[in-house]
Amino acid sequence: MFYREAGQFKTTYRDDQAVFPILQDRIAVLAIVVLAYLVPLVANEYWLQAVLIQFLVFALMAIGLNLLMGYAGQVSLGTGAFAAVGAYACYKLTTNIEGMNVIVAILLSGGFAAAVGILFGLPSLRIKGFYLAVATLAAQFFILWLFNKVGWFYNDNPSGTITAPPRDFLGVQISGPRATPEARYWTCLTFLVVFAWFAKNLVRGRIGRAWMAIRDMDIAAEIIGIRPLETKLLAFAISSFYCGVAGALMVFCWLGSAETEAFDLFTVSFRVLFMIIIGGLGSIGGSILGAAFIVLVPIFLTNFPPMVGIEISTALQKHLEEIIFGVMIVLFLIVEPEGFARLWQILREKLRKWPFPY
Amino acid sequence: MSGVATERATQMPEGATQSQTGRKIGDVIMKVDGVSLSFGGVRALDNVSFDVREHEILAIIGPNGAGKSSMLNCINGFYHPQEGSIYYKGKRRDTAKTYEAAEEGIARTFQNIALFKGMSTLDNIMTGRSLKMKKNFLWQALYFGPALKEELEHRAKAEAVIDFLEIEAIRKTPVGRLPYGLQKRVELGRALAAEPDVLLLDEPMAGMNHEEKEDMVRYILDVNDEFGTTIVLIEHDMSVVMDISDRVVVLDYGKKLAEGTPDEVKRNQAVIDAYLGVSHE
Amino acid sequence: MDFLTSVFVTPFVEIWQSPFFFLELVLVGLSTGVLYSLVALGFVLIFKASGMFNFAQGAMVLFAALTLVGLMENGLPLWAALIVTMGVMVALAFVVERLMLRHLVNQEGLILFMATIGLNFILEGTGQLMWGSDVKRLEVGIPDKPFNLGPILLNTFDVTAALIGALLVIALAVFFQKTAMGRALRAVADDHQAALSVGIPLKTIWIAVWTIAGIVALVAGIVWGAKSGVQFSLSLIALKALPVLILGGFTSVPGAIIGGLIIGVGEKVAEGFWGPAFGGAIENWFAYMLALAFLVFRPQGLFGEKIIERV
Amino acid sequence: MSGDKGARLDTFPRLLAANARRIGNKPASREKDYGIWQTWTWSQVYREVRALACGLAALGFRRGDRLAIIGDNRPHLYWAMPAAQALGGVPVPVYQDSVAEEMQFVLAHAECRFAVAENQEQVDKLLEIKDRLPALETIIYHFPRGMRHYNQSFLHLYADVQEKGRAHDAANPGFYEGEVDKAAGPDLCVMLYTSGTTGRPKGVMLSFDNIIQTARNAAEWEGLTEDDEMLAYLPMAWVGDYSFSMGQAYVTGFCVSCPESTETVLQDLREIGPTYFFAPPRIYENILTTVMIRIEDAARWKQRMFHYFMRLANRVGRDILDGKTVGAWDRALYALGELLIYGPLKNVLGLTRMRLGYCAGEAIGPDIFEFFRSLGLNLKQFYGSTEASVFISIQPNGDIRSDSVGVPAPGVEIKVADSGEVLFKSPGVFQAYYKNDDATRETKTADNWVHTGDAGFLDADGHLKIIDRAKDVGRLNNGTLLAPKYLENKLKFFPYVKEAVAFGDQRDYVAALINIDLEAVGNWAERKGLAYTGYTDLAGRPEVAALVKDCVDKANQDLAEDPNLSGSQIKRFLILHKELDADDGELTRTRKVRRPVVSERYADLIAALYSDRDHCEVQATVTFEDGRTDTIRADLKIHEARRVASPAPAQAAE
Repeated sequence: MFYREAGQFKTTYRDDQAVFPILQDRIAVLAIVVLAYLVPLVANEYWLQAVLIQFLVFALMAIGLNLLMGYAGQVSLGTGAFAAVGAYACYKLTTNIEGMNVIVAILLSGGFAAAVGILFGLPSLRIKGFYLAVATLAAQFFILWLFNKVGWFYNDNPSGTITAPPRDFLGVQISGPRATPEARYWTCLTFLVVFAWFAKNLVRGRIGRAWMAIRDMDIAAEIIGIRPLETKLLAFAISSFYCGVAGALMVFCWLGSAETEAFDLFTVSFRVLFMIIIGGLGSIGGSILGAAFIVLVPIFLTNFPPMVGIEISTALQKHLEEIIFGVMIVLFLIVEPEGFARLWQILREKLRKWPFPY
Repeated sequence: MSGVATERATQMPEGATQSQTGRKIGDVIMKVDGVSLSFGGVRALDNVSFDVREHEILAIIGPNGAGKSSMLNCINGFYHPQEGSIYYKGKRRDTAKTYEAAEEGIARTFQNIALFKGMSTLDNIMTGRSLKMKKNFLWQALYFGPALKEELEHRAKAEAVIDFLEIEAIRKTPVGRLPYGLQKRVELGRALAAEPDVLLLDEPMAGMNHEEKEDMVRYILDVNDEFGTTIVLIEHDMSVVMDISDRVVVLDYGKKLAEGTPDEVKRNQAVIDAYLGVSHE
Repeated sequence: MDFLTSVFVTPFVEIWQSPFFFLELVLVGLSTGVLYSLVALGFVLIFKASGMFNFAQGAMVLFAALTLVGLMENGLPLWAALIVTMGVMVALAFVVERLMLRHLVNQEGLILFMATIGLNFILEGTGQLMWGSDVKRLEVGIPDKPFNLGPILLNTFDVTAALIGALLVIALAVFFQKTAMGRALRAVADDHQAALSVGIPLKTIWIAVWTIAGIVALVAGIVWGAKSGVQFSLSLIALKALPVLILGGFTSVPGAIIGGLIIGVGEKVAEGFWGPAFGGAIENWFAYMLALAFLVFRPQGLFGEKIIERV
Repeated sequence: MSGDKGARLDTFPRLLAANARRIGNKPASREKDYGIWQTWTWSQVYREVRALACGLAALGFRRGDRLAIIGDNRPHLYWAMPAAQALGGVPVPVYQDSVAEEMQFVLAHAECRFAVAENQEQVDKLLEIKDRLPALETIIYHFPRGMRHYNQSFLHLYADVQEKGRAHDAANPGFYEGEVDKAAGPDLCVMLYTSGTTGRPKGVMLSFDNIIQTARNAAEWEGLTEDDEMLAYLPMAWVGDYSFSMGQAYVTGFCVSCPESTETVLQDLREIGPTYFFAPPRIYENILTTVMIRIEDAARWKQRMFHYFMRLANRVGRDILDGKTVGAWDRALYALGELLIYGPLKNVLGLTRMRLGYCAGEAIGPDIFEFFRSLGLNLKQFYGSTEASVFISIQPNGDIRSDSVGVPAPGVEIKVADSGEVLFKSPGVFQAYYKNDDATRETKTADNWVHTGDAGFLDADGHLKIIDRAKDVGRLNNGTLLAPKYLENKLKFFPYVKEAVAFGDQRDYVAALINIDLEAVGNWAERKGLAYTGYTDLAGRPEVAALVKDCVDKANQDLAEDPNLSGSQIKRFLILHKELDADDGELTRTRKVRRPVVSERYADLIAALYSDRDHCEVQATVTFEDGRTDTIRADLKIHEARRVASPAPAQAAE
């Protein structure tokens, strides 16, 4: 309905392959980003701290996992572990190296995560599907155990937790107890925007195509000359990098301090998995929508009953939450296995064809 | 205009005979020598030998289960024969890795379509060019500078293929939604995108209606003609085989039954016997 | 250096020095292994019949155990509670088929897998919602007293558990070999189309396997529950069963059993002799590392047969 | 083009050079190829044309040579025209769909020495007839696909020719400019062969002045600028395309885009979204039908919304477009409609940016015409001919009358002969028919008045109405002018009337045979709950008769308002018992009525119409699809239409 595509013709391949070839889409996306940056002007501390930052962190993780699973078709349940690697690496870097710029530290820790990702991606050459999924579980358990056991990782502090030291970037404190929620929010948002854009570029280029080729028909891909090992490992590396960066942000900009529990199978790996399934496999935008959904539902469930004046015990609430959550997952898988991305796609097509049905 | 055409049209070595498309047939480009392959107890290929000459169209025929596809799979290194060897451009390749075949200029299509269902026609064809694209992921992440330049250059090549196969209309349609005949064409396009020297076609016309077949034949001939691509194809439709191929190799139960020009093969008693019982599509 | 010795030398020395402790660990390992096998069986059954990686198996164990305990707490005698619980598990099978599976026909494996994770949440939630989340003792009258078999110290409980497990496994084997339904299920596992074409409705098959999986879960639940109390952590033994699957292969019943035993034994022995070197608690990843290492050399698992890919 | 007022911009090569200087970086030609709109700026086009021209010269193209151009609309083919003109040659575009024989006639008649063909298909046609074309020496083809094995020495690849040209240009500096300077306005610009519907095609010779001045007048009148975009998809051999895609494009400097292929025209239209668009009526008709069909499949509420806003548009749309006063509320609603329906609709059709839309060739149905205008699209009809370098009359902005073809185009004089035939005189008047002086003499008077062969008249405020082919126009016994076609069209514009045949020449009054539209009337009958077995049955129903009578009465109403036609109102009519059918030879294959056949086959009906009987038995033979024939009997009622007293005496106009 709002699309006016007539006259938006492409005279170069560059325009034709733009991320958003249609003017109206470009406008919309730009508007959303701008609004996102303006949010702190209206949102209160609770929302920034408990909801929005969490959402941004998970969105980044979801994009990472989606690159691996949605595009390269490699199932992974090790998201939490890779995030943990990022977090602990960042902790070590910032605490042990004097004057290490925190942003650099975060990026570097992404690098560490990538390395670990490659390591645990190696089996993917031999094994597929659920076998691989289970293999990544090994990473999940082993790494968390390691961070728990070996004191060196948390500087042997008795509490066994890692705590984000106060660090600032361009004179603004973005980590540590006294960093303002706004500052953290903007940091995370910037990371998300930039890396979402990178992801979008990757998946529409040679590498993205190679990944999808492996996903859709690995034999054909190999016969075309795509090297399976390189391609898969690259997917693991980049995916883990995203998770690592997200993990670092998780501790430095969101939680402030954390133990390995923060990264365990259910609180991270599965959650992110849900995000991309519900958001839509093989869709960057979908990852973000999925993250929003999964983050908001529990918030809603905690806040809604009181709103309508029902008081329920936290235990009861927790179980209710589990049930509703499970039900929604199943429902979603039944109704729209292709997730939000597909729904959005359908809506968009309708708008483009408006007022005609086709 | 069409980048592919101008680029390759000129390579035409001196050779004796003329191919169906009036193109000079060069010297031997691939030598299959006593290849045997077995799965468990089953002997799929039994001491098969034949040559492939540059620029020719060679057909491999035979009843179902004669080991035709296995032969192609050996040639592009998806299977590794237990005995015998395959020399390609003087280099032994039967032990090579699968993905190396493409690097050496061997492309193929598959009996039951092996397209990347989730991708558009254009992307499928672009994927066919992956080999030729080298920019690393950092540039790609920026989608800028060299990476962008590379991407656009290859898009132009891909478009040339699309134009050649006349599939402009479905450029951006996900291949999963295409009718069978078109999918086959796209798969051919994907193979062509790699600008191969040797093209292996596994039943390119299987399950096509008459005019689809005619089109496909035209494209195959055009490919051989315009780009001088050597073509090895498996096909059941005898009339087609006899029309377009320069030479024919007949397999039966993994053994080579005969080899020669279509007419020679047609007259070969062993072939006739082998085919009497067998019913053809 | 000494770390390396503590990994590659000391343990073996110790094993040599105290063979009986080693043997004891092996036996204990076997008894836990049987239980792993039980849970793994649940997975295999469903995977064979419906190509579904049922992550909820663990939750089913918890759910079954909770139900049983709950009923008994409300004064039902054991036998009655058992029957009712079985009924519940059967009902569960029907509900799952009706509300979930039937709507997910010919979805790809990943989707089904996700669905079972959803189911996992639902079961855990409902179970704890109905019977509360605090740890419960499950008293099913399995004697629990140590006794000496020669120089080896054993425990009647472990032995009984092992026996029960073994019995169930045998029962299942018989079921699969002898009964019509059993054969049907095997048929499906080998080739869906074929099985359907001989006229076994998918519905029935699914209900059947989920029922069996439910019963298996119940037994596992009873044994584990009796051993370590019924609580949320029960559902985590599902995670323990996964490496078993890798070892044994997703589709092989004997594989599940052997794999379970290997993991069980390996774990105990590793904890006993190698644990110290790593500062203990290596149980929760050792199995995975073992499986992972194993995978790289034999991707199709112990009993899975080599896959020839065709194009 | 103020900057170049000094220079004489009287030939296309000169215009091209001027544009390359003035707006060198603005797009001149586009073509959808290899997935994107390949674009050439004016300066690029200049270089391309220059290269081709020099190449032609290198191949021995001499002044006065004719260059045949054969193919779909392609920039490269368009460029061949100025290239030839630069060398003092004459381009002869040929209808690309014409078969070898037709092509042979044109090429032979024009004695083309050179030909530019689009692709293998066209080349093959040429080779097929080459030996019958002694004049034809050189063939240049654009697409190399499939041409590898054509080794004839006289075949050249377009690109190669340009290559030669660049070399030749470098070797002979100033050659090109010199050649260009030799030509002047009065020289022969192009030869366009009128598609031979009647007899042999005639080669219309047009001078640069003809084309350029006509084009410039019209362009200035319509305010076309270099920022406009146009889609060229009609045959290059058609004068309209030549004067839009060459004439106006070169004069104003706007950009001409060529579709990817004939199949993708609508898609390409949608992408380009031209600001200036021409189409014959049938295309607008098709568009409208598809719109209606597609909307039928939309959700209920959508349909309701659509129809609501369409009614609104129908009520106020045109007035808003013509800048008349409209209530604020309606304007608001219309704005809403623009957002919800009109805008998206135009977008889907690719007409969002259309500032000026032309329609010509034949009469367009008022409802169709109004539909587009009510959407806010400035669609206009014009009247023209090859002999006039197209424009004779154009509907002026803000004063559109669906039944007139507008006022004389700038620089054009129009007069109506006593015979009722329209004559015109304009800067566009053609030089002569090539090698056909008799035809020239017949058409063009000594003082440059040209016979259009159409009958019509100028109404009170100078709007030209075309009513029929002059030769079909007759007169009632009382001398009233009678234009059967005009009446028939009036009737056919009613959805319920499929065909109509009007009589009255040398009779006392006008009478008509009418075919109802089975589909439209059928639907109407169903809505009325009227059961019927088939056409014959339905046509016989009194209700239907009433329905048709309404139409006829309305038609008479309109006629009455026009003093010139009021005399020719329909007095008696009857509804035919069978549909006029091409299989029975009553219609041409293009569904035009074969008057003679009809009047002899239905002689007794016609007799009855002119008797005082009120019914008439018939039996006719019908041919079914399967070829079976059958005779049907029917008793046809003859109906009296209501005629309206005319405001003025019939002969007022003369």
